[in-house]
Amino acid sequence: MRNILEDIVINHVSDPAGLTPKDFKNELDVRWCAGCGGYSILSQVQRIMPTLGIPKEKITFVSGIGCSSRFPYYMDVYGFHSIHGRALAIASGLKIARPDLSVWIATGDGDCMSIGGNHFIHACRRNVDLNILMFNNEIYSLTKGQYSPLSRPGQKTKTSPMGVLDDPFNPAALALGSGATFVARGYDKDPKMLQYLFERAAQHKGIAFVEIYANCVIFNDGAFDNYTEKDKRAETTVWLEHGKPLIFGTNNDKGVILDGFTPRVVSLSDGKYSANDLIVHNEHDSTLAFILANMTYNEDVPRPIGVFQAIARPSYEEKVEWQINDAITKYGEGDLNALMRGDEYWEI
Amino acid sequence: MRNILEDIVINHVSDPAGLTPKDFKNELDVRWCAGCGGYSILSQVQRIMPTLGIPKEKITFVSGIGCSSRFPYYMDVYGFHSIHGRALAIASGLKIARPDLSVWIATGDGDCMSIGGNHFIHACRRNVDLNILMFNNEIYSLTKGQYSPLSRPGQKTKTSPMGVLDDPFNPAALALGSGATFVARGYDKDPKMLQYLFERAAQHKGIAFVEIYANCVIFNDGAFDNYTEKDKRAETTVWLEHGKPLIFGTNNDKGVILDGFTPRVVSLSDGKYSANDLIVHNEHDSTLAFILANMTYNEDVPRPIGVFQAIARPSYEEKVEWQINDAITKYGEGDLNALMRGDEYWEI
Amino acid sequence: MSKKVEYLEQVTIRFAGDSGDGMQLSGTQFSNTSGIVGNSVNTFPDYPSEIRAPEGTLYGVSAYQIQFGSKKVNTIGDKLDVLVAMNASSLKVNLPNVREGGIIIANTAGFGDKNLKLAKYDANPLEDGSLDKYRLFKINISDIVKEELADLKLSLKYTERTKNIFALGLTYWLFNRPTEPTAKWLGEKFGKKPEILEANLRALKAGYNYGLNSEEMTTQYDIKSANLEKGYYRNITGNEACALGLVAAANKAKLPLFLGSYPITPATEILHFISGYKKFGVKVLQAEDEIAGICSAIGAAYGGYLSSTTTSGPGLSLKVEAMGLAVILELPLVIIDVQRAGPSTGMPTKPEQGDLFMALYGRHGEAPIPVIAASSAADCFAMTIEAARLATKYMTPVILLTDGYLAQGTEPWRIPPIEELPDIKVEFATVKEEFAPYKRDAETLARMWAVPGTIGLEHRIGGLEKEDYTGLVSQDPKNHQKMVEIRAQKVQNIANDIPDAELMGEESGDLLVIGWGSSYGAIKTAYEKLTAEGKKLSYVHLKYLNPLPKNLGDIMSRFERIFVPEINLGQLQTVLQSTFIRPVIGYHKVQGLPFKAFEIEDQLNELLANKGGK
Amino acid sequence: MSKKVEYLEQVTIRFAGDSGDGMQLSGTQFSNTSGIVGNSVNTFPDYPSEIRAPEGTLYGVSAYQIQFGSKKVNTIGDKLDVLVAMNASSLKVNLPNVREGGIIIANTAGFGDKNLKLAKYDANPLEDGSLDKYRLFKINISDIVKEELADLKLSLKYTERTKNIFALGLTYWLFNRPTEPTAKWLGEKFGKKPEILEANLRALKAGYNYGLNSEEMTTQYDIKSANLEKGYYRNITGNEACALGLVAAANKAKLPLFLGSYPITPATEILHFISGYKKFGVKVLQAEDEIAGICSAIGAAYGGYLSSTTTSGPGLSLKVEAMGLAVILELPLVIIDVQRAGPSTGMPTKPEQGDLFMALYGRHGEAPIPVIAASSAADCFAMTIEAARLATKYMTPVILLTDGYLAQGTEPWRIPPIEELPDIKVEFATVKEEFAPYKRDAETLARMWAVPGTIGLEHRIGGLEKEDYTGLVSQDPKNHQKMVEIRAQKVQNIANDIPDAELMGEESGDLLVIGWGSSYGAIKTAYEKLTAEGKKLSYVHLKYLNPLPKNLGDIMSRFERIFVPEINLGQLQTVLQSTFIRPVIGYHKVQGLPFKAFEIEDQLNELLANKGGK
Ligand SMILES: Cc1ncc(C[n+]2csc(CCOP(=O)(O)OP(=O)(O)O)c2C)c(N)n1
Ligand SMILES: Cc1ncc(C[n+]2csc(CCOP(=O)(O)OP(=O)(O)O)c2C)c(N)n1
Ligand code: SF4
Ligand code: SF4
Ligand SMILES: [Mg+2]
Ligand SMILES: [Mg+2]
Repeated sequence: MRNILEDIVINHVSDPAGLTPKDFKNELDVRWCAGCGGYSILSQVQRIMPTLGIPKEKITFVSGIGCSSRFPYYMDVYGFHSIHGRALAIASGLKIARPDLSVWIATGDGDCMSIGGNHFIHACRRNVDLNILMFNNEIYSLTKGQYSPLSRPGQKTKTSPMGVLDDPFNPAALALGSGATFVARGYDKDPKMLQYLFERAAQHKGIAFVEIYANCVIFNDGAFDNYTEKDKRAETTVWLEHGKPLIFGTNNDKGVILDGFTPRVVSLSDGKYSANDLIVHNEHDSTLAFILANMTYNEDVPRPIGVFQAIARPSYEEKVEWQINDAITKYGEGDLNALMRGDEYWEI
Repeated sequence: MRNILEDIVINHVSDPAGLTPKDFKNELDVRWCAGCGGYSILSQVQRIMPTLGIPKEKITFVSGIGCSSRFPYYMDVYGFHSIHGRALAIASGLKIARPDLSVWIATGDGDCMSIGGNHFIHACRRNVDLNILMFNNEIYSLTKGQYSPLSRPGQKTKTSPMGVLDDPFNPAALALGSGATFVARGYDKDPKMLQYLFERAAQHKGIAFVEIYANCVIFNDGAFDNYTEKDKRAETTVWLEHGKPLIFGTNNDKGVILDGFTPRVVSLSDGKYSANDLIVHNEHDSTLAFILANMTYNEDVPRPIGVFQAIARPSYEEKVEWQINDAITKYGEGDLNALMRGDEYWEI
Repeated sequence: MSKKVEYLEQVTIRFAGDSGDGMQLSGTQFSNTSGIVGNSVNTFPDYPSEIRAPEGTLYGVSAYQIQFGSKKVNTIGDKLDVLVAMNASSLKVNLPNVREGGIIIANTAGFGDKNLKLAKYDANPLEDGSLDKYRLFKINISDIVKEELADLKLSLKYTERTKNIFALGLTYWLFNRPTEPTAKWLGEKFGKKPEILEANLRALKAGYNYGLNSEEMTTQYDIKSANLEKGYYRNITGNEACALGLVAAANKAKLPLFLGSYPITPATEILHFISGYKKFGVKVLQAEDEIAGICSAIGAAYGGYLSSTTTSGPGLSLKVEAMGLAVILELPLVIIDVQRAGPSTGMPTKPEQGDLFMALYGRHGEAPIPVIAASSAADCFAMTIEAARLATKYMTPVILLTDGYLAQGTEPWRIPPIEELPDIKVEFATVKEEFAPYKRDAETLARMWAVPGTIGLEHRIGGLEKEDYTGLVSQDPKNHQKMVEIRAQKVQNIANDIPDAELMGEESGDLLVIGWGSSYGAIKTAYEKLTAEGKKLSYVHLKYLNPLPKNLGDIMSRFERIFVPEINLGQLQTVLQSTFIRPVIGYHKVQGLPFKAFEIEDQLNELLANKGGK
Repeated sequence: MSKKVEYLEQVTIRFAGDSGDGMQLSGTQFSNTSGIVGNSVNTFPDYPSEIRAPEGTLYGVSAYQIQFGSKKVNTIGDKLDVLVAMNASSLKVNLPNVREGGIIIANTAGFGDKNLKLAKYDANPLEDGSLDKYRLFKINISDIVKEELADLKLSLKYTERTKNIFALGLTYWLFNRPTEPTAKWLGEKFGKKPEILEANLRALKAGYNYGLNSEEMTTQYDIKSANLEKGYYRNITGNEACALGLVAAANKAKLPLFLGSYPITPATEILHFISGYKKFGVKVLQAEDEIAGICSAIGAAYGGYLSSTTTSGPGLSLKVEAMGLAVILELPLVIIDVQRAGPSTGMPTKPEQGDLFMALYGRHGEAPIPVIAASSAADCFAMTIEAARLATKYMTPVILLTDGYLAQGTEPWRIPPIEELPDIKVEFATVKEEFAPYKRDAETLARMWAVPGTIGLEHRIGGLEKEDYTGLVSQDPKNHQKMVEIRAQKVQNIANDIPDAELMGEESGDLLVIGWGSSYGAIKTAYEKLTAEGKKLSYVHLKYLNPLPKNLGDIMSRFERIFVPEINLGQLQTVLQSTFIRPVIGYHKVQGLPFKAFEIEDQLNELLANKGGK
């Protein structure tokens, strides 16, 4: 590139060594409600940032509109609070233009899956190297409590006084159906888990989609308690670990087997089944990922948490650069004079 | 309803008996190019219409913009040629308002999956009772040949002179990931098959998505020849039939088995495998549907054609009516005076 | 103890406290009771933009302002006669608006060290003499209610919560209003929780009695009932009025109602209300976005519904393409835009009049749409019905502009008997008469509305230019010119069907004020004040922006100077200048706030003083 | 045989035939050759809107029109001097535009019974005397080429295909132009297929010789070369000029280029061209829709690119919300809108000037955007660079309006040496100077452009209203007013940075014509004709619509009457009326067609004749 960006992009890069979580906090008051799930997500992001080895000035957070989309204001890196639903479209342009940046998206279930749905599926399909943190609170919070495309059937909200009629998206299934390469789920109440998932997302080349159950204390309090409360989650969720069988339960005494294509819970304590019978998680198997994703609204099986899928595919912005380099290799660097003259010109 | 629509909607209905395909043609010249895949689709739609037992005036075709979206002009029923990408949003409103209508959508791969992607996934999720005929020619034709989200990687088009970089959607997978209840695929060159699929779509209550490989002779000629030409298709495709094993081949001598979650082709003639080893199609199994959908861009296995999935779930507009009826049963029919007075009023 | 009673014409009171202090409830009850005693009332709730701001902070203050009076009150009042301040932050934020000599009722329990610090006070303003210009009443409301409710088995936290009811009771005494309506309302609300009901009733009473018995509070005020038309009344917000207007219009048109919408501040409540009208058979689609909102509504309109979509600025911007479709389809559609401060996300909870240009001009190609605007919360009802009437009669989308101020503000509304509402006559095409999709009514130029399901009328419509009458796709140059002109003329024809602009004041003269939308209240108040002072000026308030009333040009021609105050940089001003080709003086306050009457008054006084200097 | 040679100043010729007849090729070659011989040229291809209409039909006619002359030619010509008609339908469609006495070269092989029927002719017009008003040359081109190529091993179908080259050769003779440039071009194109090359060369020669030897064709015409500036020339369409303009602007600004776009007629070709510029390092995203197109461009602008998005009406409507975001973010962005006939889908392949209102006013809130317009195909290049210059200098989105006529029409373009192009100076913020996201340049009011990746400048921006300087979110009323005014002022400041409007003709007087956009050619032609006739009038062509040139008001004030012809219902007219508060006479042709010079001429003559009757 013979352009003035070069200097900023290539020649001046800070040393990420020695960064601490504090370096990612700024002086603004965080204006989420006390008890909002957002706080935990923010802390975990700030905690892992220094571990990524990325110079601070290379990190950019893009968001849409919603409580969750206020996120960039609270990070002391580059931040872009855009318009409702468009974070992924903006971030795609940014990342394609600037592959040197680490681009993160903070978005909500409404922002990402309702108005932003089209950009979401296309970003997944293209595999742009973006890290999406979707704060799922199963509600539109900023606008004070309407149902979202992830709200539960029957849920009573300001726009569904007699209960929601819509069936919700299954976000993991939608991401997989759209071609996403990395798909994961976590929740606000487990900081270590979130740190792990965020690091994995950061390491993944290509689109990384992390759905995070985030409690909204005001408009949908307790929506995820059944899965996230310390005293319940061992029985109601199963942690997905690559190469490991699906075991869960307070005493690790239950597992998930596949009966045909249907997952079923079995007891590991009555001698009938052992760990060998269980589904063994494989992050590289798209079909398995879909089976696991489909466990989501199935009350007979535990809810899967962790990385559903992580497969390798070249990322979009990488291919864009390759094609440009190819063109230059094949045809030589562009000559503006020649381009302007075109194929047929004459002199007067 | 005490409204003036009632008369039209309920009291005056024509007798569908005796309708013929001719009744669905009008006097307009069909202005597609000679050889366009659209012609076959149009004929098959006109052929099955009389068989559905639906009064002619109850049928409406809605479309977006594209060559394919010209479809409604050629049908002698109600027709709505709207704007690019919005057919499903318009049709959803129409169907929710007017559940008595049979609403069909004619759309293209660009109209439906590019600009219309968000409406597509949400219509699937909601399960509105719409019949979507997506003419997939893997190209934007009306605008003269740019790649679409279904174009193949490497394909050279006016906007991809060095080849398409995007990975395409897998339409069946996207529909399944979005929660569609009926998902099928067919192609222009097999009229009987299309008739069957269109009838199935019409019978399905809820969203019915039919992807149709439709040859564009001008901008992407022969894109599907490998799967649709009479002399090739027996070897390159497999017909999905509920309860039947996946057998294909000119001599019906090949089958598809599942190796783990990976489909593989086996020979049925060397004695190693028999029909009993093969995947047996089950339209009601969502996981199987996804496995089959994922065979789409896999060159090692035949391309599945037919109904991937057909499962029952109440349709959206039905639930809307139920909820209204519930409200009336519970609270009595609305009294406008009372509503206007509200909870607190006074007299002066 | 005997007390003085003073009669006042109008009073502005503001209940202010922390978000959790229940100020909205005190305000609403005070407003309702004032309506019941026959006052004219105008109110506005003022929430923090954060969902739940931290307790005691400046940005966490929540307030409710009411102006009430014995003659028509058109605004919430510029300056406060009474401020109820439940904590230090609420005093800090609102003090600048209290008039000199005004009453401040302060809950001393909200002025502890922590509160003072959060409010960024160095010293306690209740003690340091800084409020000497006001009549200050310091009451430890928290302590009083704690004591009063001590014997009830309620948590301290709950007991504390009744302090808003105490404050309400106190203001009831102060302005001599009955406690019964609120007592009755509490009874209905807490009927099933007797302890809580008891607590609230006692707090109400305690507040009232505090006033009665206080040594300091020597004067009670009374505001005579206004001379209002007979009938049933209620308080209504602009948003609820729009919602009711849609249902009423559907009823009058004998059509089912459809709303396709996507939540957005400050329009969301229309969607909330209509979602609650299930038993009226209303169908609502909370769509995936604004585009789907309007498109689904177009689909329903095609299907024969009275169809509508509601939104605010950013959403209106997204609906642009589909609005153009509705124009060329010539289908009826009510589009309600509740304006907020822009551009872009701007200041979502703040009102503005910034969308007029976009409503008039914001579509590609020649795509004229009638635009009307409501001038008060209650007027939203009438103008919604008017939008529906015009849409169905002229087969066109119609934009109704309201704004965040009207949407959330309330005023008492005389509930019109349904028979009084304008008739909306809709007829669908049938085979009985000769049919063509773009056959037009000779007078209105409206095309026929033929809905799917009508035997024998199968036809195709779409967004491509079409031949008049047949509706067939056409690229014929002459036909295009004809269609462009017909669509423009059709909208212009509406000028024959709307009321003349109403001129208040002199028939002709020096200065004419022209306003539109929510600034009606402020301009009217200023106008009345100045004319009462004998100043010469006239006033026209526009409810129809496209087309403009037929007599407007004539009226304008009779005045030397035209003054147009707007909450934008001069959008109506520009329209009037281009339409009537004469200079118009603009006043442009763009601060996310409605006009105050005194601001208009000041401007007018200045103009009147500088007659020559135009 | 000796022939007469006549010298002409300018000639309009149209090659017309079936879609498959290769008329676009004949037209392009004729146009290039005319450029090479030094004529001034203006051309327009005219395709059917169907992709491939059935053979021989009226709606399947494809044509290419060229006006060429010895002085600057500004339009494609109103009336045809020469029509080449390859079949009956092409005669039928184009005959109304042939001037009396004009030449018609008809391929008789295209007038068989089937052709006549498809063209809806009852009798053969070549035989029934109906063309007596014209100079008709009937030639069985198909037969001639068949004969000429009989010895080549080519299919009959291919042989037939060369008839467009024969026709081209014939017109070369008729207008005395060399066949060599086309022969050379054929050589490059078919170098690897000698049989085909031979066939085409022979057809070219045969056509030329036919003229040379024909007994009927007694006159040859010659058009002297125009007095053109020295330099390299080429023919260019508006769309290609925009594409080149973007690349050139990026080069001058030393920035990488990004285009985020979605295909739409008639803007798609800009995307096509730029997609082909890979070796220039240009990054293109063919987005999922127009919203993603502009949003991705905003993302790239944030990242420090010269960023752009291209579209036409329906797409512009979809970009509205994001344009408002770009306004409040104050990021540079070039938005090119290639206007087409609306509203809604309208007539996609037909030009119109219907998007001016939307470009100026089509956003919610106060969201001012500079708007400029190109006046010819070649001017698209300069105006694209100008858009980029203003966008980066003022940190603002800029809308460039072109239209379907400019986009597809060609004219010869003197290729400017890169050094001649205007400099575009961009500097990114660095830690070296004090930084704040909304710190502004005192003169331009542009904020600093700080891109991610810059050490130490981490900051946040967004669509909420923000405090000036710090960029922190702010709901402060005064600040909002300030920001609204700054954003407006910043755009107004551009008036100081653009050329004065250029007045052609009298300095003052009775009649001033003001035009904008693609109607330049037609107005200029009419203006020149009338002034040459000694009529008194003046002409200003606007390339800057917002802000308007500073001297425009002054110019206008010197004329009694202002006349504004537009391909819309009077959008610039409205703007001028509201800005300068004086009446403007409009002329509104909205037919999906550009103006013809004679239409403007007629209007002007009428105005000049009715001086009193204004
Ligand atoms: C174009 C547009 N439409 C609607 C809105 C209003 N709006 C803001 S945020 C939001 C939904 C937020 O839901 P979600 O993304 O789940 O975020 P949360 O507040 O729950 O974190 C809506 C509807 C808007 N700002 N812009
Ligand atoms: C808002 C908008 N954007 C873009 C276009 C231009 N456009 C018309 S059809 C089309 C794509 C058509 O592709 P597809 O849906 O696959 O239909 P096909 O012509 O291939 O049948 C595009 C980009 C438009 N008409 N409106
Ligand atoms: S409303 Fe809900 S999501 Fe928003 S900040 Fe409060 S708790 Fe969090
Ligand atoms: S361009 Fe292609 S899709 Fe369009 S009508 Fe012709 S063959 Fe069919
Ligand atoms: Mg949410
Ligand atoms: Mg297509």
